[in-house]
Amino acid sequence: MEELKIGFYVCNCGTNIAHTVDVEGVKEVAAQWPEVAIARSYRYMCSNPGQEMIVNDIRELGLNRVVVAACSPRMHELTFRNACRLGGLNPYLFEMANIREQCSWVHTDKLVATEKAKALARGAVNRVRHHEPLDPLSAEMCPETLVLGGGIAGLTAALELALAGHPVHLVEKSDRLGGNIARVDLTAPYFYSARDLLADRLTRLRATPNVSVHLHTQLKNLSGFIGNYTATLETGNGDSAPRQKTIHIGNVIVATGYKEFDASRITHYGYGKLPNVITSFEFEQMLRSGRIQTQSGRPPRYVAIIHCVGSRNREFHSYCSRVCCMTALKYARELKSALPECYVSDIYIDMHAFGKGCEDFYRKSSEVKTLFLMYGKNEQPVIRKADAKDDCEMLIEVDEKLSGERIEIPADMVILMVGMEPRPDAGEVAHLVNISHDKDGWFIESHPKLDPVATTTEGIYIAGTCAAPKDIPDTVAQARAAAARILARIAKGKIEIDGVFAEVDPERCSGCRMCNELCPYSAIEFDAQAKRSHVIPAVCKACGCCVAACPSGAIKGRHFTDQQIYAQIEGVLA
Amino acid sequence: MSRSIKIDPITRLEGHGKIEIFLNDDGAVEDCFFQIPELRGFERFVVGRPIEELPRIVTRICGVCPASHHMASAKAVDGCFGNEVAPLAHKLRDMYYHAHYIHSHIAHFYALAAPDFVCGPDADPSVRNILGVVAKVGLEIGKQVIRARALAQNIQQILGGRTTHLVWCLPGGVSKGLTPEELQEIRPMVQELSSFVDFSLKLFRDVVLGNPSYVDLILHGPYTLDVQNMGLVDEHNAPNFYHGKVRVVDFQGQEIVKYEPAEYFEHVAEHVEPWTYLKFPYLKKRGWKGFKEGIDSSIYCATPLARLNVADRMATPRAQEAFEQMFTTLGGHPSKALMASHWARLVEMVQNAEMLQRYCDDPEITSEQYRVVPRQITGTGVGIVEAMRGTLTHHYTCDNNGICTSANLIVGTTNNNAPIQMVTKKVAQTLIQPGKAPHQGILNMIEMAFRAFDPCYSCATHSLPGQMPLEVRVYKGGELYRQFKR
Amino acid sequence: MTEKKKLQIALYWGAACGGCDVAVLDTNEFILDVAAAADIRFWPIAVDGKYADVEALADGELDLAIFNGAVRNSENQQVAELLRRKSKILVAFGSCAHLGGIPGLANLVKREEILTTAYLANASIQSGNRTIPCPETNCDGKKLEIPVLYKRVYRLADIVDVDYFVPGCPPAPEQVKNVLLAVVQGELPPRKSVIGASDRTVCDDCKRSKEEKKIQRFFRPFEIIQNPDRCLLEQGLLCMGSATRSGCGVRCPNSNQGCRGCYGPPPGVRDQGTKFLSALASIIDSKDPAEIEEILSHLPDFTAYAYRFGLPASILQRSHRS
Amino acid sequence: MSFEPKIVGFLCNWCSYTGADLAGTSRIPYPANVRIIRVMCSARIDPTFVVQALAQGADAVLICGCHPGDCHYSEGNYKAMRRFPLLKQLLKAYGVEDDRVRQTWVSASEGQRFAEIVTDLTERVRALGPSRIHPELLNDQRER
Repeated sequence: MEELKIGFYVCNCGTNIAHTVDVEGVKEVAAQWPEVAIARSYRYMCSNPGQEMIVNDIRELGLNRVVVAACSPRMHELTFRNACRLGGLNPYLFEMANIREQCSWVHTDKLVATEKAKALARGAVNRVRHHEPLDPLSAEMCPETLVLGGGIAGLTAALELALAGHPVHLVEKSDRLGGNIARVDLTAPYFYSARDLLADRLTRLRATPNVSVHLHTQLKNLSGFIGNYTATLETGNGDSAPRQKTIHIGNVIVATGYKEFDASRITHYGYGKLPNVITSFEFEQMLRSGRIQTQSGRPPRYVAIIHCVGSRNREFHSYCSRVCCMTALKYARELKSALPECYVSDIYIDMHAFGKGCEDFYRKSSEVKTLFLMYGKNEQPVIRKADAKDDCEMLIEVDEKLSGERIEIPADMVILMVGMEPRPDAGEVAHLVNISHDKDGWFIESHPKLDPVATTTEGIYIAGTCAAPKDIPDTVAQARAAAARILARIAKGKIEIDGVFAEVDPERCSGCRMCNELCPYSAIEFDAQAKRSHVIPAVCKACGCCVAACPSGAIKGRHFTDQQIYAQIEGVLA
Repeated sequence: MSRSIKIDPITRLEGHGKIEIFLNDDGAVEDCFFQIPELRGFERFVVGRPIEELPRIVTRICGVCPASHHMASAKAVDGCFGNEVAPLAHKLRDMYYHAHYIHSHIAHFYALAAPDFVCGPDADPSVRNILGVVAKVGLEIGKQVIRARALAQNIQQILGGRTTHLVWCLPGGVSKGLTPEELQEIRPMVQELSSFVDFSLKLFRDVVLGNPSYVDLILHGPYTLDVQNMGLVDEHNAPNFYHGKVRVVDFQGQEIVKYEPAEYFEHVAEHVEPWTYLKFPYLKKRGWKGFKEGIDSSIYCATPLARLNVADRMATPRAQEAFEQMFTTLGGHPSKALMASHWARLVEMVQNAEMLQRYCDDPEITSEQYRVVPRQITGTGVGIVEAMRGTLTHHYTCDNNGICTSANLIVGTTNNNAPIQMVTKKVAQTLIQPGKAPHQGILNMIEMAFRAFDPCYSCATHSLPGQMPLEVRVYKGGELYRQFKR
Repeated sequence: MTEKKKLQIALYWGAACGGCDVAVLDTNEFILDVAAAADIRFWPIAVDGKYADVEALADGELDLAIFNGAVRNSENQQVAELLRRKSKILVAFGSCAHLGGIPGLANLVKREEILTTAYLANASIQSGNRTIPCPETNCDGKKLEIPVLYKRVYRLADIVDVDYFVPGCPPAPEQVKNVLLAVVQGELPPRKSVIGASDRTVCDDCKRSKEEKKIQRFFRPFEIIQNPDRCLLEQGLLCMGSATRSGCGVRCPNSNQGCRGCYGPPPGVRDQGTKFLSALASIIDSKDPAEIEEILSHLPDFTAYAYRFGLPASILQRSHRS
Repeated sequence: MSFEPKIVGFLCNWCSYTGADLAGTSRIPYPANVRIIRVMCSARIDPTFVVQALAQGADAVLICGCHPGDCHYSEGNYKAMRRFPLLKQLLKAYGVEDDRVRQTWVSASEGQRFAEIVTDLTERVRALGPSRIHPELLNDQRER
């Protein structure tokens, strides 16, 4: 074992640290600790000269361990690891002591703060003695991709990948491709025909050789890790016994979409009881068939459109479904052009018209004769059957916000703008592909702002409305983004795996299988022949649960070893 | 001022035994103390443990008779669960216990007693041990002894899964049964053992009874005490080591009491002296009268001899023959000749061997009803078995969650603590006369007194070679002027 | 092995039960070879020889001293120190010397409680007794001494420097053979090693089937009839095999009883009890604090189980010799 | 001068350590008695760490992880949750007072809460005085 040469650096951080911690004092005491070859202080360790100081010392003094006492490692650990790398030292032979966020910024008494800073520094120095050089591993990347869901998102992503020349397995639960978009007539705000949008995708898809479409098919099992997944698909339309098939893939795009809110859950809208209360999707059907009429077959004279059915409501879903407002305006416009004599009233909470072209679309819609009525959240309008004397099917009572009056309006037809909600099987899917979902059931991205289509499981991506309600352009954008992420991975050929993970010492493992169930990523495999467990580094996220739980001390948590932590405990207490 | 003679260490169960002999100014024995200097506190630290764990804890009281503690404990625990026990379990436990007895008695007889008789009390100390015995009777027999003891251990291993510190007994039965295959393994061992027992008995007759001076030593000499006898008996007053009632008989053969285990504390109490950690049990109803002999003495022996003294007969035919022959030779039943305990052990072994054979032939023994799951916790239990070295009592109580709330143990050897005090003093007085200093012989004579009891603080002498280290230091005016040791 | 110069050996029995010596005896015929290869210079329970003789020896004159039993009183400590001085190699033999053993459970209570229970409180104590044995008594002018009972139980290593550790309660005879052979043939591993045991855990030698583990309910051994083929822990029965060095021959699980850890922690594990705790609690199948408490309520007295043989060896009870 | 306890805090990287950092960036003061050791997840905290800290002179130990349901590793904090009651049982048997070891959940946004927890713990342990495990072990052998 080579003799240790530790370089210790303490940062003033301007005055951020120096004003409460006697930085020089820390430096001097550290210089006395065994194996500390050099101890320095500097105004800003993270600045270029600060980093160069480390680089040079490594080169000139032959340091083989580096400790920086400064801000939080969450701030600059990577910065200094990089400095070590530049100096030719393995970045993991570095340790940081957090004497700013967790010391100088929260304490006022200089003596006390300095003592604590010394303790934290001693902990770091003790710990770094036991650090080991770690190098990233690499694994093969299988270029094939599994796409779950044959809606616009799935189709787009599949096409993107296939056109780039990589095999895609497109899995659709139902008997045909298209998903929800296949149920839509025209789209807001530009009145493109959804039918055309879809048709275009499907024809191009058929033209692409390396997409294999699996209808009536579901994912049954997924094992392995990024670049090396094995998926079991089950196909069966009910009338024949289901067939299972295993495929080898590198990545998965989850594009399982949404389901619309069940309007009958809001009883006072009378959906399912009053014949002419219909949902937006049923109205789309009428539009597609070109026949807008009531049950009795007469064209409606009064049509009311009610927004936020199941959305923005404490009883059902608190979130906004994002597409209903524009769709509602689209209906108003289509009604007016189909039945110019028809009175259309649009009953909304707020008009959400964000996004390209939507505000203009709103303005234009308000020009055609549409009566806009505003109701308050959780004060839904009430629909009742009209009496014989009234010359309409139903009457709707609304507490109108703008006028502040209780208004009663006639209606022959009521269109409920049902919101989006996660599919009932979202939970199962999440479990199958080992990702998580939020309280509403939408799949969670690895970072809501900076990493929207990735998930916490490497190689699993989410696109479209399975992650949250969104319109077609956003959905398509996400589908392409996910595809792009995967293409980049495939282009790299190999995948790099961080050197920090848990490893089982086969000489110590006794096959008790205590750890097997514990890993949230199923990174631990049991070899029944050898009677030993082992960790798949690429799947391991280094949480260390199995390390703490292994009763025979056979599992080592790289960079968080027992030895390192015990040394730190001793250090901070000494 | 009084001078003192120290014999230290003698040997031990819990720590060394130590004898302090105090002489008055004319050199006569003024007083004599036998001290046990260690205590481990089992009675306290089992409190708070789940009651079913106790049989697996108390075995560590003694590693030489762990099964005695395990069985007594198991029975006490059964009591805490309303004594709901699979009948087969009792048979299996008893079967195990007979094997345990044989292993222990063989070791004691050959490693401890035999040297005195086979080599002779006056033989050179350096050869007065098991190796000496082997040298005299031949290496072949020596190996046979080791083999026989190993067989007895194997039988326990097969039955209970372990020899030392078994973990076999659970409330309501035992944790594993005996398979037909295992039984087939055991059968030949049992046969071999019973012929070895016969051989041992013959050896004793030839070597010991064949030699008048030994017979004289047994019958006379200082090795007799006028104290009472205690032992466990079955419904026919035959010795039973695992199960039965405790019978107390005075040295003239009159039954003093015969009680159920649960009644033990009406009949036995323990006296405490400040100079030894070992307590002195006595017959409670008679009260503590000090270390006094006599027909009304409250002190009793619980030794192999005592067990046969309280028995009217043996439980098996060949043992019965041996029993009759022994007491005829001893000049009647009961006997006060402490040294006869060595013989009594052999008689007991005959019964052990015959009982083992009986169980082997019992068609039920390999059935699978070896445990029932108890349905209730009743909270108190007393378990009494005959440890090789005396009646062993475990008394537990537990709360309704089955957590131990108290434990009282009267360990086999403890019963004999008072008699040992007395015989030690007696021997010292006989041998240390005013004027002339004690001679070498005192060491062995005292040692032989001990061996008669095979006190459990000497049970560990069941390892080779069989001598206890003894030393006598004689002081005059505080000055050491002579010392003997070997 | 009789060719070599005879080994000079001493054996001593501290706060122990004698089972360790029986384990030596259980090597059967092998014991005769040992007797042939070694001079047993001190074995109070067996052979001629006394403290005085040991004191008379030159320091290091003994080749090997085997100490079994824990250190409970002043006498144990004196002899431990004496043997350490006189012997080249000192072996802590058996669970008590190695870890404190079952007598170490006494460390859960105060010495005073032990004395009170044994001499004043118990059911069969002579009524009205006020006497408790004490180190020094004066019996009308005669001074009588007995060793001082310490406040707590110590491992041998807490008292003196130990060269090797032989685990087990008692050590398995086969292992005893191996150890004695290693000594006689001078084939010992580096000092401070545990000898006569494996580096894996009991599970490695246990024949029972093992699956992924999730515990919904714990059972006390009397509550169910054990399945002889399946991992005891998976049946909800406490078994410490996974946190215990192997070498015993799986004695207890083979008797349908959970392992109690007498062989001590495997290499690299600092504290057998807390390590087992960590593993055991992790596989409890619940995410609800109340339910977890409920499941644990079927597991009374966990501490005395997790440290059945090693309380004095636990991190919180190791005496820090400086 | 009054007794100042030494407290070792084991904090998970994603929620609690970040929460502690937030207390810093928000300049929320708290007593300097706690020394924080970072682990990736509260599930990494082997109860042995806790007893080791106590044995090496810590007067108290604080364990913090993400709130149940929010674990970065989805379920790690549940493992910590399962171990804790058993650990408490064990420490009780050793006579370690209840207040000396605390496990609680601190999210990345709860800087204020973290400061309050440390303040409260420090005050309670000040009141308890130094942990007694240590001296007890030392002065016994010579005890007569």
